[in-house]
Amino acid sequence: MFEDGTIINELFIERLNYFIYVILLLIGLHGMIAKNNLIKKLIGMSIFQTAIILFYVSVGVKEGATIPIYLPEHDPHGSHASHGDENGTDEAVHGPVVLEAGMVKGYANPLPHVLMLTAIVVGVATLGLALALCLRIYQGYGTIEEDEILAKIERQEMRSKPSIIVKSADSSKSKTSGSDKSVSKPKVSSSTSTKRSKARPKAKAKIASTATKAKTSGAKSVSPKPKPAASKSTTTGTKKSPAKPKTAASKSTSKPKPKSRSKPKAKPPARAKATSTAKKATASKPKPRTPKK
Amino acid sequence: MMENAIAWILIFPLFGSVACALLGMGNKKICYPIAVLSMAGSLWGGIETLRQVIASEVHTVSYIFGGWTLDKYPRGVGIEFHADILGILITLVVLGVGFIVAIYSKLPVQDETPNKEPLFYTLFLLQITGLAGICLTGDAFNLYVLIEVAALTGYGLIAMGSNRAAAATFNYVILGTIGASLYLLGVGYIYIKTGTLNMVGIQDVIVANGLADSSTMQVAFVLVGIGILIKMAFFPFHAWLPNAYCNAPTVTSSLLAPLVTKVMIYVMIRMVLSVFGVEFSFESTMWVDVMPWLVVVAIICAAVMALAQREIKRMLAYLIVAEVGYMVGGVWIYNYYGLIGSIFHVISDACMTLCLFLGAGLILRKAKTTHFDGLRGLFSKMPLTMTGFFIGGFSIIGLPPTCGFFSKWYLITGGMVSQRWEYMVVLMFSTMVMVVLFFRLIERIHLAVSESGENLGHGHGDLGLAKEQTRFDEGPLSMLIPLLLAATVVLVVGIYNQDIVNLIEIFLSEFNLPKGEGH
Amino acid sequence: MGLELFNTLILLLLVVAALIALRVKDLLTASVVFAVYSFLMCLLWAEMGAVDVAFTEATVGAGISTVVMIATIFNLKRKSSD
Amino acid sequence: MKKLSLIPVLVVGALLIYAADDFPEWGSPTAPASASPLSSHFISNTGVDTEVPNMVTAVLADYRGFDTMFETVVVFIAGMAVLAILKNSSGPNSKKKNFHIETEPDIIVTNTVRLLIPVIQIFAFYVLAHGHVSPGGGFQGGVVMGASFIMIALSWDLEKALARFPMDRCFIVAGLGIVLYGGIGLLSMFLGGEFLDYAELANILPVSREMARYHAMLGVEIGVGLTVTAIMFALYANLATEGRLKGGL
Repeated sequence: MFEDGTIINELFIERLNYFIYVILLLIGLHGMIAKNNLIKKLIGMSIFQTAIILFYVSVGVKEGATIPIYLPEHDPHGSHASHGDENGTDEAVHGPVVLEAGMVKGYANPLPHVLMLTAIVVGVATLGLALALCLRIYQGYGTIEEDEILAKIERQEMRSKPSIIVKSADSSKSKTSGSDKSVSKPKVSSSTSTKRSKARPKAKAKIASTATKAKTSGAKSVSPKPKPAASKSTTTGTKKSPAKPKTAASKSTSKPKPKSRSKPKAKPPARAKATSTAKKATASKPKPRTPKK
Repeated sequence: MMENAIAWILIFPLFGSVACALLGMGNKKICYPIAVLSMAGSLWGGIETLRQVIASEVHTVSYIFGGWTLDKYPRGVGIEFHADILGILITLVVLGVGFIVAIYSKLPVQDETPNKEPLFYTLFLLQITGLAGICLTGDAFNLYVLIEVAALTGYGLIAMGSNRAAAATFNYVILGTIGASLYLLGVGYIYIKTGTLNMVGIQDVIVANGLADSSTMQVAFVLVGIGILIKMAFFPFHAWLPNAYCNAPTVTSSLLAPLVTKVMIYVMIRMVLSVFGVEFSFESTMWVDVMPWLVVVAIICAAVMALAQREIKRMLAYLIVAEVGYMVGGVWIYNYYGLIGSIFHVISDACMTLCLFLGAGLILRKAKTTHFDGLRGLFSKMPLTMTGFFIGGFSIIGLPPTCGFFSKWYLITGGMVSQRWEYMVVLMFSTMVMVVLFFRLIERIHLAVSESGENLGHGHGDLGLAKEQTRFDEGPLSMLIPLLLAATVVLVVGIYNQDIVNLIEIFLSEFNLPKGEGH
Repeated sequence: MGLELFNTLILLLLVVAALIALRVKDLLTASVVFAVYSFLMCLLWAEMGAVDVAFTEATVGAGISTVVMIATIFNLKRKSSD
Repeated sequence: MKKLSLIPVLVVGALLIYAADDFPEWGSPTAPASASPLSSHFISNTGVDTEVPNMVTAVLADYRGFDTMFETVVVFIAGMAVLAILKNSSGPNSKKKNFHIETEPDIIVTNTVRLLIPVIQIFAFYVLAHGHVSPGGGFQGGVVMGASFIMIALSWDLEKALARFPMDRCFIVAGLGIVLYGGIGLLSMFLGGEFLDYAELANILPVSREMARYHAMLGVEIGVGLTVTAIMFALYANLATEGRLKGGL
């Protein structure tokens, strides 16, 4: 059906709106799926939603019709006023009348417009919420690039693993965190992250500078689960995961623990204080860290 | 008051949430009673509506907002609430789960999201409003708005957790928006062909105009279907679910995990049966041929992933993905018994998932971890919690007399009758996986066996367990009672399964579904 | 006929604006281009007779969305990797 | 990998183009969407049912008023969720505000804004109240109103805007908007109709049933306007300052 010339003709000339709406929708969808920057994803999302709205509005178009507001001759109050002045009969007071079928053709269909008003509102609400999430993510990870966020989350979980394992009194065997992770990773993002990890060397310097930040949040994820055996535990923990650089990681996780243990339900400010000491302790160390993958 | 019971279902939580937002600013403590009371009121409305639905002759209650009644105005002018037996059953599940979680929420909310109680309860109640509305509404576009209400509150509730939760929520936002937008687009395609948005009206126009072969309607079906599948975390689209539910605050995950996916499955059943119609959905599309195989892949992948997890919440999240596969399969094997099984499984899965997540919340509170290695010997420490937790677990496995057994029974019957052997095999396989999962847990929790297989006894004495670990130490009552309540519900639904199945049969009797072999 | 030409022109500009908004590496530029996109959309809808929708899009899409987005980018990094 | 993401995009695209073939003729008045009893009822009977000349407003606030109530709720949720996400959240990576230069607000800008703001706010009221007759309504009016507060924040600073519209008052106003909307619905329910059946308000208002709908719609639009005004400003204030409500753009 696609090679049929008339279809193409129809699509491009008569139904340009439908065609462009598909194009915009695809641009938006591609932006949402493939873009790496979170704000870019949101712009894609907005384009996607606007494209759908364009479709609905196109549905409501009627050839030769005016906007869905009554013309003066149909206006319930306009006619009411003029008639009332002229003869003042009872019928005139009840000015509005049901429009005839011929007149109905003269007005555009109001229903799609109403639906789209609601859709626009929902769109802006989603946008606002997602922007707040971006801010929150930036606070936690110091970046809004999806691959970097995933890398940081991965490192954090690697680091917080030992402290969980030690929860049991005896030393239990460490488990494969890698397989866990690859399973649990969101599909959309995992595709980009594998690609990105090859381009890591360029970003290494950046990681070194942001590593302190990552560490602080790593400590944060540990702190809600305090455990008596914490200080002993970190050493066993680092032993368990061989791929990890020992010195920096063990130091950084063991440092904030005593503080955070003392107040398990510390509020963010208090936690931030605990983490700042960790930053101090590790800031001078060079980071020969490479992603595990 | 009585005739408006169906409206009160939504009015209670709606006004309750606003009251939480307004009054909660002055006094945070007032939010919890408001939430519990409005849930109780809403539950009353639900039960009253169920009574009305059963009492009515056509077994539906139709309520049109704004007084645009059918006798004076065409159908679809106003927005209709169309409660049939299925809708009101699922609504009751939503309200019941909401009520139990509301009771449960007191302490975890205080501890996990300090100073945010008013915000939390506002979003909590609006979430219930959205979900209950989804179950009741009879208008395709209103359904979209309510889906967005439920989704946005869900984003807010999940993102209240850690930074990790925020990152997970962002993925959820993107995928959720794609899903909802595709649904909206599908509704647009329906509208362009039928000119109405009322679900009953759409069905009438499809039948009257013979739209079954229209390519627009076919595409509309695909768009609506994919949108809903994304929202329900069906396997290839499940990416948002595990991370979001694991990192969410306790109460959030125990509210969202039992409800969101199940309600979306209900939406799918509703779309298939009463919007597009049985003939259109099963005869005119290729979904019947394709979906069972996708379900097979979905269940196997989800079960294997669940097996790989070492953390209770994450494991449960993958179990949910597998359970979604069951229910979707039950619909698409296109069989009377399969559908009974699907619908009954929606109900029982909500109950047992609630049970498990409430239990996991208590474990997290007491043991400070939900990682498998932190659970040894917990049974002697908190026997009631663990009993409740494992009643949920047994139900997931499908042991009688829990409700999970009966729903699985119907699903398997459906597979057998329609000769979908692949579906049956995969059900058996995932049951095996769940047996392994839960008995591994039981071993750890009950018998206190260490990783190396060395038996440490029942947690007595000094066999590897410190003194404080063996002390009887249950969680707070405000959390324990809801858990036990949920466990009782699992058993009660199991024992009285015949009554529920009878109701479902009344609902399904008006559809022309094959009861015998083939299709 | 003139109106149709206008319509076509806007539709093509929309595609261009959408592509630029997604391709440009500076987020601030991207959000401003996105505002342009929204405003073009608003013009298109007004031309198609959906005045209320156009009004809403003008206030929300081209107005509030852009302001809120720029306010957020102010707190984030301005450069994007793609 | 980026190529891989093209696959779903292209699949969706092929699907949509495939369906476009079957669409009714562009702009045809006989297309199902335009010729359905629903659409013709809205066009022909809005005047009789509600006496509102703007059909979109009538359909929005009355025929489909239930949708619009939840639309308002969605806006409210967005505000609450943004507050929930950003409250007490400032982490180690919060943007350092050391580049903040203490300058007086620009005199030209502030004076222009001083002149503009009353006009904008009056226009917002006009849009809201005149939505029955001309394009506009509660949502648009609310956004314009909220924009006027954002303008204050942009030209002076956020403190000045917050002094006029403090954050907790924002949420009270937002909540009141929903209470107003739902309250009108509830009131009409107590007067014997269904939820949101505004016609029943004729029992307590000295007008006909149709005009009761007309006036109730105004009340409802005011409710929408209140919520939207407050939340739009709250969104801006929270997002510009990462929830701290200090400094900002």
